[in-house]
Amino acid sequence: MHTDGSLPVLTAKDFTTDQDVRWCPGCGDYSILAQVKKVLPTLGIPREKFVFVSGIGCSSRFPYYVETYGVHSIHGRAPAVATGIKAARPDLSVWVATGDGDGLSIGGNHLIHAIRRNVDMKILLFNNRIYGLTKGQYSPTSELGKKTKSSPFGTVDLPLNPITLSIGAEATFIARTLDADPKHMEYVIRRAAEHKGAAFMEIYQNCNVFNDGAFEYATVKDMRPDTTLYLEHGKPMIFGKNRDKGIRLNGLSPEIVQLGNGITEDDLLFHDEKMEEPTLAMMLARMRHPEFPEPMGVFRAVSHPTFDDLLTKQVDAATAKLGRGRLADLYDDGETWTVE
Amino acid sequence: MHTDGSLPVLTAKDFTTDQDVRWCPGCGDYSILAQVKKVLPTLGIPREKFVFVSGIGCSSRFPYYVETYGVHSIHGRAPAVATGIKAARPDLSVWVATGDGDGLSIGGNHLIHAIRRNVDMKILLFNNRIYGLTKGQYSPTSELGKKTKSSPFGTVDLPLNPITLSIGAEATFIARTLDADPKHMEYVIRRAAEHKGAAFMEIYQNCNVFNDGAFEYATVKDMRPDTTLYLEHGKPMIFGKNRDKGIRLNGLSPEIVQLGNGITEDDLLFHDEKMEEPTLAMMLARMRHPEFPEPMGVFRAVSHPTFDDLLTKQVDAATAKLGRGRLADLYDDGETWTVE
Amino acid sequence: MDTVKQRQVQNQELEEVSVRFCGDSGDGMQLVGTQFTNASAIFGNDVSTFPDFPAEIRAPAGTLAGVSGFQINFSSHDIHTPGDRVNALIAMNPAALKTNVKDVETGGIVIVNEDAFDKSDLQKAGYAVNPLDDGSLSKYQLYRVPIEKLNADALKDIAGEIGAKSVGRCKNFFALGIAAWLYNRPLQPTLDWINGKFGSKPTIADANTRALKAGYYYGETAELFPTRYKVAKAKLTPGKYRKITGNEALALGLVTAADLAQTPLLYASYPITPASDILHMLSGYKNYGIKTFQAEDEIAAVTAAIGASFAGVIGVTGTSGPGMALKTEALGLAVMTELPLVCVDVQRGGPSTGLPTKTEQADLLQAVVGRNGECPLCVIAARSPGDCFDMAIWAVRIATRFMVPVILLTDGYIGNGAEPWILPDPSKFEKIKINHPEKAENGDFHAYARDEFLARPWAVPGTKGLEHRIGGLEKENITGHISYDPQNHQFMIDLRAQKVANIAKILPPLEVDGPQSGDLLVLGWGGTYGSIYSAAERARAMGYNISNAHLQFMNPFPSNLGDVLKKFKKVLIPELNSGQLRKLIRAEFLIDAIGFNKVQGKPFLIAELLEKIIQHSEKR
Amino acid sequence: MDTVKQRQVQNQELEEVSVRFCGDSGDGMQLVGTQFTNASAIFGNDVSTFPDFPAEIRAPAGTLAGVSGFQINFSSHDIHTPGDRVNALIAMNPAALKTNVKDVETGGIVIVNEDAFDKSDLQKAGYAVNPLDDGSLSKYQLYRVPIEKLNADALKDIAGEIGAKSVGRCKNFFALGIAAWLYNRPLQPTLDWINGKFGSKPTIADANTRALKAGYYYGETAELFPTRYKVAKAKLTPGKYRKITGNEALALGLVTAADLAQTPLLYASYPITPASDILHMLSGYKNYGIKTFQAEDEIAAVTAAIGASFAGVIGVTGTSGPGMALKTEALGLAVMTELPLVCVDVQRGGPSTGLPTKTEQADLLQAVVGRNGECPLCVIAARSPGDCFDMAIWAVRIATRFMVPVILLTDGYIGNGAEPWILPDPSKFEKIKINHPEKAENGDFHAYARDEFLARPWAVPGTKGLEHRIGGLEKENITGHISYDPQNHQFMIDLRAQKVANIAKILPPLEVDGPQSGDLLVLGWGGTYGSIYSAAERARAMGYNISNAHLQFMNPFPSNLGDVLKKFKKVLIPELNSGQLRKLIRAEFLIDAIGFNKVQGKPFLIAELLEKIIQHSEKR
Ligand SMILES: Cc1ncc(C[n+]2csc(CCOP(=O)(O)OP(=O)(O)O)c2C)c(N)n1
Ligand SMILES: Cc1ncc(C[n+]2csc(CCOP(=O)(O)OP(=O)(O)O)c2C)c(N)n1
Ligand code: SF4
Ligand code: SF4
Ligand SMILES: [Mg+2]
Ligand SMILES: [Mg+2]
Repeated sequence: MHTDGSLPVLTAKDFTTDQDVRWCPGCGDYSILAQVKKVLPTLGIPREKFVFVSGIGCSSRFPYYVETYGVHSIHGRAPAVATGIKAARPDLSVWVATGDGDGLSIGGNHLIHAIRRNVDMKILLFNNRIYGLTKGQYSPTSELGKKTKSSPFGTVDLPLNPITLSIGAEATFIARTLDADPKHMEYVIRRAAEHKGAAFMEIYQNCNVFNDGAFEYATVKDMRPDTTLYLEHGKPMIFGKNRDKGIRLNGLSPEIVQLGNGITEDDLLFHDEKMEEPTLAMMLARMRHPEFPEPMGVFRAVSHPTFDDLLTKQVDAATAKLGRGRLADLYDDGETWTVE
Repeated sequence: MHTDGSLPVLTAKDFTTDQDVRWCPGCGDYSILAQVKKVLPTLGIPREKFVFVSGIGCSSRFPYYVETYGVHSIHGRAPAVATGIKAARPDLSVWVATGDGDGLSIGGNHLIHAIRRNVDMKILLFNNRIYGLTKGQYSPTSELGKKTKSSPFGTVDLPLNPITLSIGAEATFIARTLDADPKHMEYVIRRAAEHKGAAFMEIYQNCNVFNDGAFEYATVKDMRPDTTLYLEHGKPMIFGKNRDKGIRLNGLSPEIVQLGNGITEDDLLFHDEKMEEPTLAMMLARMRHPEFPEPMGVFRAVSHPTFDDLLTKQVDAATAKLGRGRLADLYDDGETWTVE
Repeated sequence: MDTVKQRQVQNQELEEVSVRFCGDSGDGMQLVGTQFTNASAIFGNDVSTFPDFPAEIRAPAGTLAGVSGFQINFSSHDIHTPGDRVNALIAMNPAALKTNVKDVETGGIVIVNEDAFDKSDLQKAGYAVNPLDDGSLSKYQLYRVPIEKLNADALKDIAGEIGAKSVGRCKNFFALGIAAWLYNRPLQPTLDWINGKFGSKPTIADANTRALKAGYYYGETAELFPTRYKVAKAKLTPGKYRKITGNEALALGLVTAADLAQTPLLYASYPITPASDILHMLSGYKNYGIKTFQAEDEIAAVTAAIGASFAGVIGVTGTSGPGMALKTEALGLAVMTELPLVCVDVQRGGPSTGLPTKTEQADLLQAVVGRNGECPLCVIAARSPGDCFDMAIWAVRIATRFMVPVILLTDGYIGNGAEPWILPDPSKFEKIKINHPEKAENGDFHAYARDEFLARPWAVPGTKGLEHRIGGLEKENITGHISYDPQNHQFMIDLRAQKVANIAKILPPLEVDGPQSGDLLVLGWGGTYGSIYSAAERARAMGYNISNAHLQFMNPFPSNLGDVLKKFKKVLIPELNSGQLRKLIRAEFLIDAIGFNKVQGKPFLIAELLEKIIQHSEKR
Repeated sequence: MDTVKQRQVQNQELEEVSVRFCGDSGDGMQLVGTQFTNASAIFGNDVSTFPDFPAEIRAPAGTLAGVSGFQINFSSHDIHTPGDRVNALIAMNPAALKTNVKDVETGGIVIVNEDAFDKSDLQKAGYAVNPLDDGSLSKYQLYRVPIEKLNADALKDIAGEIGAKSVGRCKNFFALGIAAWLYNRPLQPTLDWINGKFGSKPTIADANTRALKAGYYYGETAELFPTRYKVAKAKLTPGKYRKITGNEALALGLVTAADLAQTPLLYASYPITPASDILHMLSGYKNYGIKTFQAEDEIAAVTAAIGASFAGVIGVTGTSGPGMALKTEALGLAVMTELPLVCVDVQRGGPSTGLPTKTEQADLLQAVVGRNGECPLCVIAARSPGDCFDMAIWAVRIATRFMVPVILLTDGYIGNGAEPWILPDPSKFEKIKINHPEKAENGDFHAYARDEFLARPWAVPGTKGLEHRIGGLEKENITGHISYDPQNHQFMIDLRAQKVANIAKILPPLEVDGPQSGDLLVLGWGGTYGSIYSAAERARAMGYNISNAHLQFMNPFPSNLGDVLKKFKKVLIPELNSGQLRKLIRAEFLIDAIGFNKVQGKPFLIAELLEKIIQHSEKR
């Protein structure tokens, strides 16, 4: 701290480690790293209070590249490690970096449990729809029929949708962004950082070696306005290069409408990330390319008690009520007798 | 088979094993067993073609009591064992019996993966909101703040909702029923049996020893009409002792309305289990006691390709295209050379 | 009690008695067993107990699978086991009789609840004819007591008020009353308990009190028993005592260790028999700086504990066999990251789900070598219920001093079994010194720097300037950076092994009971201590010049183990497995150790050990 | 090729040559290494190869972490390893030079791509000065070749068409051309490969062809090399050959086993280095009755395989270290349910995530004893790439014959390493007899009935009248019902152990190379066979009267192992771990076996083994 009590002003450089970054040239992971390093110094949290936790995968090398505390744990277990850290030390800002394999395949259970408990952690799910580190097998987000090293005839596994899954686990914060739009990613990461509770972010990430162009439709600048829908709280859902298309509710389903010809913005769905019911979020999550533009931004941001807060409160309440325990009392519990 | 080629007519008794049923007297599990044994003989499937798979828990003792093939596997892994069985032998009718701990805690990941792959199996999730076999710890479905053996000060874990979770995993068949309503349970089990794909059933089950009355609101006959909502495809959502209350859509949220005074059945939500979008199912899943009546019945029943079918087709297609493989060709692959 | 007129019965003094209550799981046998134990302990006997649950929650009433038992051994001298043979059995139904009577000594007392021997009950127990009538129990002193009827009679005044069901539920207290009379146990502790427990339901308290006293008076007045027994107070170390099970002691030990270390503790666990009670207990100690986390599975539990350790809190996880298997991979992470982690394994019958409620010692090799790669860690084992307290403190002490995971092995037998425990004086304990560095020496912080024992620094998040990253990939020594260098790998493999070996430097030497050298050493480990010690003592009392020693530190072994072994011609290793310590001893010391192995889900009997010892000894 | 004019260079005949190509991961070293190998094999040499990948997918270009290498040993006689020392190194950049040059023999050839030695590349590799200029390479024959420039020149005609990037990509073929010239390798196999591979992109095919030939001509015309080398054809068993890696052989072995058993096979796996290739291969064999299931994790993989086995299909799962750890609990289920299951472990450097792309033999004890409870199963280990084929068949044969899980251990070294493999004649294999009972003998089906080897019947769903239920709780013998009976538990513990012991009855005896008795036996297991065998042969050739034997069956051991060991005064056990087989041998046979242990993520060098052998032998 400075002598005036204020925090020192940090920059992205303060979060750069002395380790060589070992991702393939052109990998989308670089962009994510850059945006995280841009956001961290602005949060008013001392650098040593961050902890980054990951599992195993290309994405899970993340902690090595952020100059703060980090655990590169084992495959799939990052949310559980992070839960332990947060339960032990609620004062820390805990971040999880994981992949579509690490977080949704082997680690799917820890992910949904951290989410449903609303443990205050920020989860960056790097979705490249492939296993990068192990050189190109399909992942739970790979498209049905995809041909990969382990599916030469195409997969027979229907994919998981990370956003619907997190809604199913009743996540309090859900967002999606993409490596190709750094500004938006920065915004989303900041929003997640500011959220109290489990903040789940799906990040479309290009693996240019094993699954190049998986999100081409959304990343090519020219196509993006027509293939994505940028969500803004309280705003109508408009998209398209000329911002002339919108999403309207038809019964309980979304439909694309052309603005004009009597259809105005007021006819459109207005985004409401604070809606307690996740119905809208669910509807948005199911909007998939090419039928629909894919929503980007904050699907849902509601406020629920967090696991760590409740735990702290319980400890405090017990201590207030029972007093700080003394060992002698601990032993002298229940029936005792004395031998002279 | 009979000499006329028809299947022998089986009865529930044919599915009764010589094992003593070892659940506590009064346990809700008995009712589930009875209904399953009632449905099985009516499905036109030879008895020896069924396989029941379970994990560990009171509920997971189920296979011992059904006279067919069964695996009482290890804690949480039943859906994975069942996937292996179905992948190996698509001709078998595969059933999973699991509990809220077995299926949603340790086994949550296998459950969602079996569901998202749409492996053709029938999943009976006995939800008693407690760990029965290990004598009374809270489970992932226990209410926040619940006091149990492992939470003397009340839990700090927000619960999982099995139905929203299965929606998140994009299940093709989702239903809920309860031990106290055998007729309805029979109906739901039959519907699940007839579904092609992963059929997920949440069954409210009373553990009268460690969590007695967890679903009292729904099981006490008198209260049930007001606390539950029996779903019927294509029918308006009406409930109440006098069938005078209904569910109406208000924006994207459900609301309870009193019929009469200008509000007619036509104003109500009509149930549509075949809707491809799970929006309605999601809305129903989130309706919880005491704010709402809790829906019972089939939330969702849509048709997607199954993992096992796709796998079989792939094998058939490969064999049709490449011919049944011969070992000699297998070895003689790639570059070879001959030493004289 | 003092109102009871003393009838003229023979009063016989005994040194040691073993009583077993058994009945259906719903019959409240664990409860009356506990009450009988408390009364005996408070009276001043030494006691040792073992409850025996059915694996099923509640198997159908009256079936063999549903039988629940509770055995108490109480004596006027030091005892270490619940007793080999039962001197008096109280059986509440035919199934209980059938499964338990074979453990009663010839000529022993068998008290049965005659009312439960109707046709259907006999059938459920698989009796073709009534064993009370067919002479099959002739080698015992059989007492047929219509307990249900007598109990109902005693409570008939209040039956209207509390209902027949509640009346029936009191029959266990009636049985307890009989036993209390027979063995001259004081009723007061139980009466106090009843009042405490049912304070808010005075009629229920009244009912149980009546049943208890009625049973007691029945013993007095029914003239059924020719003899009444007394067991004098034991000469125990003076002090304040309580009864403690291994699981309780372990929980108290962990709380104590956290206090001694002035460091909070997180216990992350997933329920599993027979380890769940540790979680139950610790979850009530929120005001002692203890947090508990009931994880979604064992892998989440151990990795959360690892996370807690990284965060500077003592991370502890606990489980039993199948859960231990699931933690295998994560234990490797703890070894590689060199974090202090304690992992408790309350062993149960295996393999696989096995015999969940039965005891066994068959996880030793898994604990010592059962991980991928060369993955050494510390393994220690408690030898008695009370010892779980001490070993829990040892576990935390070693883990934090050496920055190493420690597996603490106990088992279902000592975890659920109870013995009297003298309340320790917390101020007498040696503190556990924790050193979280606060800044880097000369500017550069090295996460894998080494102290004299090869421990690395435990730097914790929140400390400015010590930011660092660790993980499961091979580490460069000192810097802690990832390293794929072949020489460094060899170096680290050897270093991790040496660090674990170094632990021996702070361990107490193995002590030998009996002659310090000679023909036969009986070497045990873990929960078999009570039986082996008792058998060895008896053998010596019988004139056999044999010795015994008991290992609590399994990896590394105490440094004098090799020397101790060399001093004996033969080494006999009794284990409740197929010979796991024996394998380790043979591999390490190349001695032809003899195994005595029993894998029946049950502890050793003193008698069978004694027989084996005699078989391998010469009388002097 | 035939158009090349022969220049007058010295032509030297060699017996055995080891060449290593190395460069950045993006430089295509694995590809040219493979091409060089194929050409050598097709020419008629015996070959052995080992690829060495970086752990990172693509570390930053030019860094040490990004170096990828491929070593080929080819010879005119039998060889079993890729060679200790490199005779010729082709290094495409400074980082590759730095990490590899230390393996080159003194006086060996070092060919460098001079164009890559600019300042920034040198810096990335951590060279302060250019090693090509500072004399540090003076003990080698250094050849500086401007490969990039020469390659670009050779392709300039088509550079406009294919672009500079594609031109640059061909430089590996230029390097291959040089090596081919130097060692008189035929170009035709590579030209054929290029045409096959790039058939649809003729300009790319053309570019690679030009680069290859240009490199070859460069060797011919540049007058750089004073000597050209020849390695005569080896005298190999006649037959049709292919090159095979251990992972390929294992996959083919499984397909073969399924065919021999006339039973489908399901391979359930979760990707992990270095085992993933088995999944990749098998997923392409759908038309051979092989199904594959890429599970959500290793636990799902093994339990799905168990499900498949229950359903009557051969259930196989495969993984490496950390994944193996995760399967621990489920292997116990397979033991208890007595189902045939094969679990492949391609061992890699540990502990924990360890060194994912490096080799090690440190999972042996985990495989043999690393489970909760007494949990015996069969463990076997392949000794060479080709042997993976045979051992895969053994695994299925044992699993189905004994109804027991079999762990098949291989390692990264033999899994990725390749050797020539003679195409076997499938009709010569002994069939695998599968017996799915179709009805109950005398009415009552008993799921845990026993045959002469103690195997239980493999009754499968769909069979009328054989409905039964199995699981992880202790089973009653014969009936298979749940049993908590103490005696039954002991009986079943012993039975399961005996059943595994019975496997020895069908195993071939351990064979000893060299004298059948004497002073020193070198005992190895698994993937170290090639090095140990070669070292032992050399020692014998040098007049040391030593013997060697190699275990493929680790649990149970071959029945004659004890007898073999007794015939030698000393037993030396070299292992790529800290002494795991040694521990088992010492425990079982109480002999003071000497360990030679290396845990560096690398195979043994023949030379270091030879040195150790000599150290422990007396010359005769
Ligand atoms: C227990 C275990 N199983 C398998 C692996 C191998 N493995 C490492 S990363 C990975 C998947 C990586 O995919 P993803 O999480 O999508 O990360 P990406 O590399 O694509 O960023 C796998 C299967 C492992 N390290 N540990
Ligand atoms: C690996 C493992 N961990 C823990 C256990 C202990 N265990 C058995 S059943 C169970 C939970 C049972 O709860 P649930 O699935 O809800 O079934 P119920 O008994 O309530 O029907 C637990 C924790 C075990 N058998 N195996
Ligand atoms: S393999 Fe793919 S995800 Fe991994 S670093 Fe390379 S480009 Fe990125
Ligand atoms: S403990 Fe509960 S769930 Fe288990 S059998 Fe008894 S009543 Fe049923
Ligand atoms: Mg990925
Ligand atoms: Mg439950």
